[in-house]
Amino acid sequence: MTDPDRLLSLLEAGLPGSAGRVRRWTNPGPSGQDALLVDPDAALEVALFLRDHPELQLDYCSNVTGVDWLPREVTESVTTTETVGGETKEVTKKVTRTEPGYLEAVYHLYSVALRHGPVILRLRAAGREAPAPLPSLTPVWRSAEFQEREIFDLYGISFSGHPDLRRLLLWDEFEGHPMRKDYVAPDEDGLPAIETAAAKGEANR
Amino acid sequence: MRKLKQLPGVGLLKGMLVTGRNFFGSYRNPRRLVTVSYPEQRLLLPESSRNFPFLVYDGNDSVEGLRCVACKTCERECPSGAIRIVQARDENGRPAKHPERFEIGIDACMGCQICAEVCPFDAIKMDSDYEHAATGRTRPMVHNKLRLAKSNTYYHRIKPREAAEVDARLEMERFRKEEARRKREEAARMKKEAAAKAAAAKPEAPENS
Amino acid sequence: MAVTIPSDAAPPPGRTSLAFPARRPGLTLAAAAGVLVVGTTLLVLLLDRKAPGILTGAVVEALAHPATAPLILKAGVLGWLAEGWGLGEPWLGLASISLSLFTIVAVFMGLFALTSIVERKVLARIQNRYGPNRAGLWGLLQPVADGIKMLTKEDIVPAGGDRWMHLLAPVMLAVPAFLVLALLPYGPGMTVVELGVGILFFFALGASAEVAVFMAGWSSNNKYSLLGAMRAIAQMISYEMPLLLAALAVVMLAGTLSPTLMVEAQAGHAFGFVPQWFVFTPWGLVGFVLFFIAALAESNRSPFDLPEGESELVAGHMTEYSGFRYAVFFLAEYIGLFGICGFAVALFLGGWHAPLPVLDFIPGYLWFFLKLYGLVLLAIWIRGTMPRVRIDQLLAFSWLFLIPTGFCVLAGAALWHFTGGGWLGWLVVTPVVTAPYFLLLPRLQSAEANALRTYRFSEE
Amino acid sequence: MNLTRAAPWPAGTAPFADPGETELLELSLGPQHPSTHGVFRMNALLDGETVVRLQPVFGYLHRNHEQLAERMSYLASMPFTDRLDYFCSLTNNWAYALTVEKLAGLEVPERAEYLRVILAELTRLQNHTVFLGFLLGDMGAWGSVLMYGFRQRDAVLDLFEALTGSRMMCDYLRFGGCRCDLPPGWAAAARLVVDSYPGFLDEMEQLLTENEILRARTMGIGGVEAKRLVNAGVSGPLLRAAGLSHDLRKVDRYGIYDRFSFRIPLGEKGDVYDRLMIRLLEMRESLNILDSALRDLPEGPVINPQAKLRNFRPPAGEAYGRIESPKGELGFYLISDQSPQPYRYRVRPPSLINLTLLEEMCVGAKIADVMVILGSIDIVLGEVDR
Amino acid sequence: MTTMGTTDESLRQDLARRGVHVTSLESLYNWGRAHSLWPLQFGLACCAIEMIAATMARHDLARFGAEVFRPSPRQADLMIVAGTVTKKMAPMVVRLYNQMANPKYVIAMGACAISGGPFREGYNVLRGIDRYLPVDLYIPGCPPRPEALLHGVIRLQELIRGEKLSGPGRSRAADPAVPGEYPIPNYGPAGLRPPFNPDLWQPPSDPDAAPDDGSDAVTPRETTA
Repeated sequence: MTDPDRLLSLLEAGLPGSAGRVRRWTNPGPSGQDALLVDPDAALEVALFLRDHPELQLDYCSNVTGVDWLPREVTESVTTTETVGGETKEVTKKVTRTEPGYLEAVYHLYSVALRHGPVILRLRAAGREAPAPLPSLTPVWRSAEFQEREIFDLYGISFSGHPDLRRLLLWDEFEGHPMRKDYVAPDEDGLPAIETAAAKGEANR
Repeated sequence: MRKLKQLPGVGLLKGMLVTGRNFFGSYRNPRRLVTVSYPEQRLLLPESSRNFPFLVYDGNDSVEGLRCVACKTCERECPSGAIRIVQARDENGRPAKHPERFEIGIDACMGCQICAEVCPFDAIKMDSDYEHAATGRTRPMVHNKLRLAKSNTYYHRIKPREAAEVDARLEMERFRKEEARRKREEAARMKKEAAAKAAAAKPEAPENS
Repeated sequence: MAVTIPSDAAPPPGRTSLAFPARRPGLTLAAAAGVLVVGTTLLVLLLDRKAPGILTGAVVEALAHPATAPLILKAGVLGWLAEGWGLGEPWLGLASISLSLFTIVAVFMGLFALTSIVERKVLARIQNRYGPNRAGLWGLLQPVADGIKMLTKEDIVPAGGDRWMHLLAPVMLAVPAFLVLALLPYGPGMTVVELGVGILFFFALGASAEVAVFMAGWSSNNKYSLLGAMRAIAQMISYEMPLLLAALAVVMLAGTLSPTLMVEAQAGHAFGFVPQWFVFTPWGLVGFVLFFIAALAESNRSPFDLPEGESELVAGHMTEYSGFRYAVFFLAEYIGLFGICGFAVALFLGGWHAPLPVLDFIPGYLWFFLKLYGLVLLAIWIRGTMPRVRIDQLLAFSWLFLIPTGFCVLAGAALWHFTGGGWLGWLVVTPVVTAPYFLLLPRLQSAEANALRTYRFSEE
Repeated sequence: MNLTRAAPWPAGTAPFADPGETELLELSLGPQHPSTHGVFRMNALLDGETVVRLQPVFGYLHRNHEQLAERMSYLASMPFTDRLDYFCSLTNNWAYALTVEKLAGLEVPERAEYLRVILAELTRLQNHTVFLGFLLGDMGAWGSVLMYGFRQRDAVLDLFEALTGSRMMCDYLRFGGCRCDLPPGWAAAARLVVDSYPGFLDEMEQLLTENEILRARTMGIGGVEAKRLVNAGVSGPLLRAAGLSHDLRKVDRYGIYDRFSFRIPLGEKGDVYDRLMIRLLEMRESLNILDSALRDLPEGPVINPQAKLRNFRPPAGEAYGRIESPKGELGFYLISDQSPQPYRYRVRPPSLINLTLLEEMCVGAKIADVMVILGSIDIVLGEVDR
Repeated sequence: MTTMGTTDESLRQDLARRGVHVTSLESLYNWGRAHSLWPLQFGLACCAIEMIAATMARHDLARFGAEVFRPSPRQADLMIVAGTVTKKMAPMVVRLYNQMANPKYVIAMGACAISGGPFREGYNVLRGIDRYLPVDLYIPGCPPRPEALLHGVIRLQELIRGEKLSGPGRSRAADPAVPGEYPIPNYGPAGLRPPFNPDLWQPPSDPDAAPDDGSDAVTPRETTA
């Protein structure tokens, strides 16, 4: 029931025009938990559809979390046709480009009524700059309330339509979003950083 | 839903019966009075009980006999970053196979025993001693090499089963090593002998050719 | 209700250190020791002035007649004062009262110390452990240690609090609690102040405790204290009614307002072994239960310890009290409990009378204290068992059940009087006094709450 | 049906204030308070003793578990999971191990699965036992039930210590199995503890279930209908007390739970009394599971020999795994980028999400009820704030 | 002064050995306080559970007269900082200490309260409560067993019984120069301001050298040969 292809066809039937706005994201790992990559504009609509569709009844939003994807260098082979000296031939070049980073909110949905799941929704914000806006799904699943506040606090995604968007764990005066991958806590007391493998990020290397 | 059959207040009386039973029971029934008067009586800790790590040494000298070879595996794996090892260097400045300093900050150690689990040399083990309260934070809370070193006899005393297993394993390894060395030497000797034989036979060779 | 308290629950950290020099406890203790030494010396000198033959005589006499020993000793001292010192009448009366008061206060302070350790030990045993046992033999010096610590601890008046009210509140609570002790009939002829309207005085003193608790809550500048104080007011007012009604029944049948006469009205044994205490009549039994429940509430004992309400109000009206004055609160609560239990003994449990004629050889005042301590132990046992009730349930319980029951007890007492007791009395009075239990109590809660619930099980 | 919440509470305003009659009192309960179960804070707006609004404030125990875990090897996070819900370290271990096993596609030997079930059910027993004590403490009972609970819990913790070496922070499960095998005599000792439990439960039931004060304090308090609970992501005993048969041991049948026959007790009203009773009944079912698990415990290895202790690098991908912890649905969400550290490490804390409806449960109740309702949700701050 | 004190002490011990017990007010006072340590009912994290376990039937902290856990700081004598002190919580902990009445004691229980423990690298974790409060006793462990807490309480009792009320080396409560309260840190944009109380704690100048605070001797090298 939670096969993404089946979901996509149901979505297309129920919400015409969603084909371009909802895509399949394939999980490379052995867990086989594929996801739906939802366009932020369509998120609320899709979420309501998933919750209320009698065949799906995804009434239980178990987990909401943010992921910070840093910009990364992607090396790929690009084949172009070039004309060198009147002769047209295909040239394959290695091109390195920087893929921009983005913030992502991931929702894990289950159905308590029909006992299936998980259906995973991924919403991608345009970039990593605050405020990275995404629509809030709290109006659909109340369980997202605290978790979206937590994402706002720790990742800096601002959820539009959230009834009470404040920092959840840290205090209001706090600056920055510490769960981002590039967050560095300022050294406050002049102590040398603790020399542990974990702090240096070189565990097991 | 059915009507409650009993009179109001009976539930309270039943509760008082339970506490009353416990009151009198604690004078007569040792299973009810579970208090262990700590400084005089102590709970017998199970063998696997762990608190902070210590270093095992064989033999009589707490420095020479340390099993630790300063491979720093535990330092890398320690989740709380409580271990600090400085490898010793010999007179030529080459790294030596023992630690110059080995410090465990018990103010940060969480006693997860991952160090003992990953140690390839059975050098670091978990102690069950828990009386470490101190008025200072620096010296008493950083256990250095001398303080960490405890004899294999001590290890046997606190964890007889585990220590015996470890000893057997180490003995087996030593035996294997010894066997391997013996075989190697045997092979070398054989080779030498063969070579000698060959050398001895060599002068004959040109004659043959 | 106008509450002008800074919005942060914890008060600002400013404080006023008071006269009691907690920061120099050594000095304080030295001064206390000095006073003690000088006082003892003076006393010895005074005793030496005349040959205390009268005193020795009194002691011998007292040993020979244990039942009236306190009276004999007191008479001895008074005689010594009159003969040896030539004290006249107004002074002699004053000395008599002071002597009694001193004895009573000393006895009850000792009882307080004992109860504080006994309570901790009994609760510990209920909870399967030893309880305090390191200070002195069996931990019996624990109250001494606690006392020393409390006395020498810093005394804090919260910034922004009402200083004088804060200082006065514990005193206001302790003084009436001690005054109640003067009314208790400890034994035949052993009431400190033989007041004709003793019961009235007792209730008047009880009512003043409310003021003290509210003073404590108000002056602390703390929201928890304030809530606790308001709870205390509501609770004490509600529970004074049933207390009064239960006592009124006894007043009616004994025909007096004096506790001593009430005890005397309960003398004798029916059939030679059933003591004629009021508790052994149907209205008396119900009245006693009523009185005891209301007494628990009046002295803020579990399950009615709402003003203190530890799980929601931190420590209620005592939240901001530290050191010595917290100890006074503690003391006042226990003395209050003793006083009210003493009245329960006097009103319903036959006061100083022995339960069986063969036990008459034990002095009456010992019986009185035995019964009193039995009730205190019962209160401790209840504390070890029961969860606390909620404020609305507490009030409903009083107004919708206890007070109607009180009226029924009153009616029952009247019927008992007219039927003259006996089997007819039992027959008539029993339904009257137990009617509220069967008719009203089940209605206190909704039908749903009274029903036993059954639970489904799912295999899936 | 409108499942979403009311408008947020504007700072400093009193929405239901009637200036002519009463003034509302804003009371901050916590972060240090005897019955907030740790450093939890609730800002309550009171009308007399009645709660008008209530806002939880989190973060006083936010110790950056997720960030630390993203800088550590997969194994090094295992002892940190012990400290999430510090009553139930073994179920936390299991949830984490289960997710990593999903992420890496690891199999678990049968004996290890049995051991996991045994330890998880023992954890459930001791958690619910302590829950009873703390709930009664919130009601103002003077510690007796808590003491009895801890007395019984100590028996279970002794088992944990004999097996794993630590009373609370067990750090016992490993990816693909368990760390070590049972010490000699453990199963017999566990059998003794299991056999002693029904007697303890009987005593607790005698002490609690018919107690009039307790019934008055808990019945009709804090009930919310099941549909709203589901929408708010509430899980575990709370959901079952509201009458919904939702137990991941039955729904997901993770581990080897499909081999045991046990029942799920269901309440009707979902109020505090139901929650208490559901936990009492769940303990009895756990005893059944333990009984058969201890009986059927097979011989064999306790860890998958393919599982690597050091330099463990799961293939790239992500996984979400969840188990039925004593508090509710405990989930872990991991993203691997083939490095030794997880790229994203997320804990789905049941304690936090079960608090979503706290305000709705509390509004209209008395201030004393708030403590009881909070107690009945059974939170642990280590898990709420992580 | 110091020598006088020690003579006094040795004389007293000598007398005590011969069966003459010299009870001074000081020792009576210290005895009373040592046997009536009421802890603040205050738990932060995992260690709090072991602290509760120490008061429960099996370990029974009450035997030492220390079971009266007071929820209000005004009535407490001992603050057991049991668990991780986060930066968000630290101001409240300091405030609670300030609200306690003198004489008061602080036990840092568990790795987190001592140094931040395994969590000390986090952005919201205070690296040890001794940055803001004077800690009398440290009990390492994660969490320390209940017996370890009992051991700590017994050690604290010993410390209290050895306290002087006057002269140099007198106890903190008796010294007017020692403040009864400490400044409460404020929330800053990334942590607390100030990050520590310089009167109480200074960053170690050389983190490599284990500083000698003379509180515990280093175990000498063991050789039995």
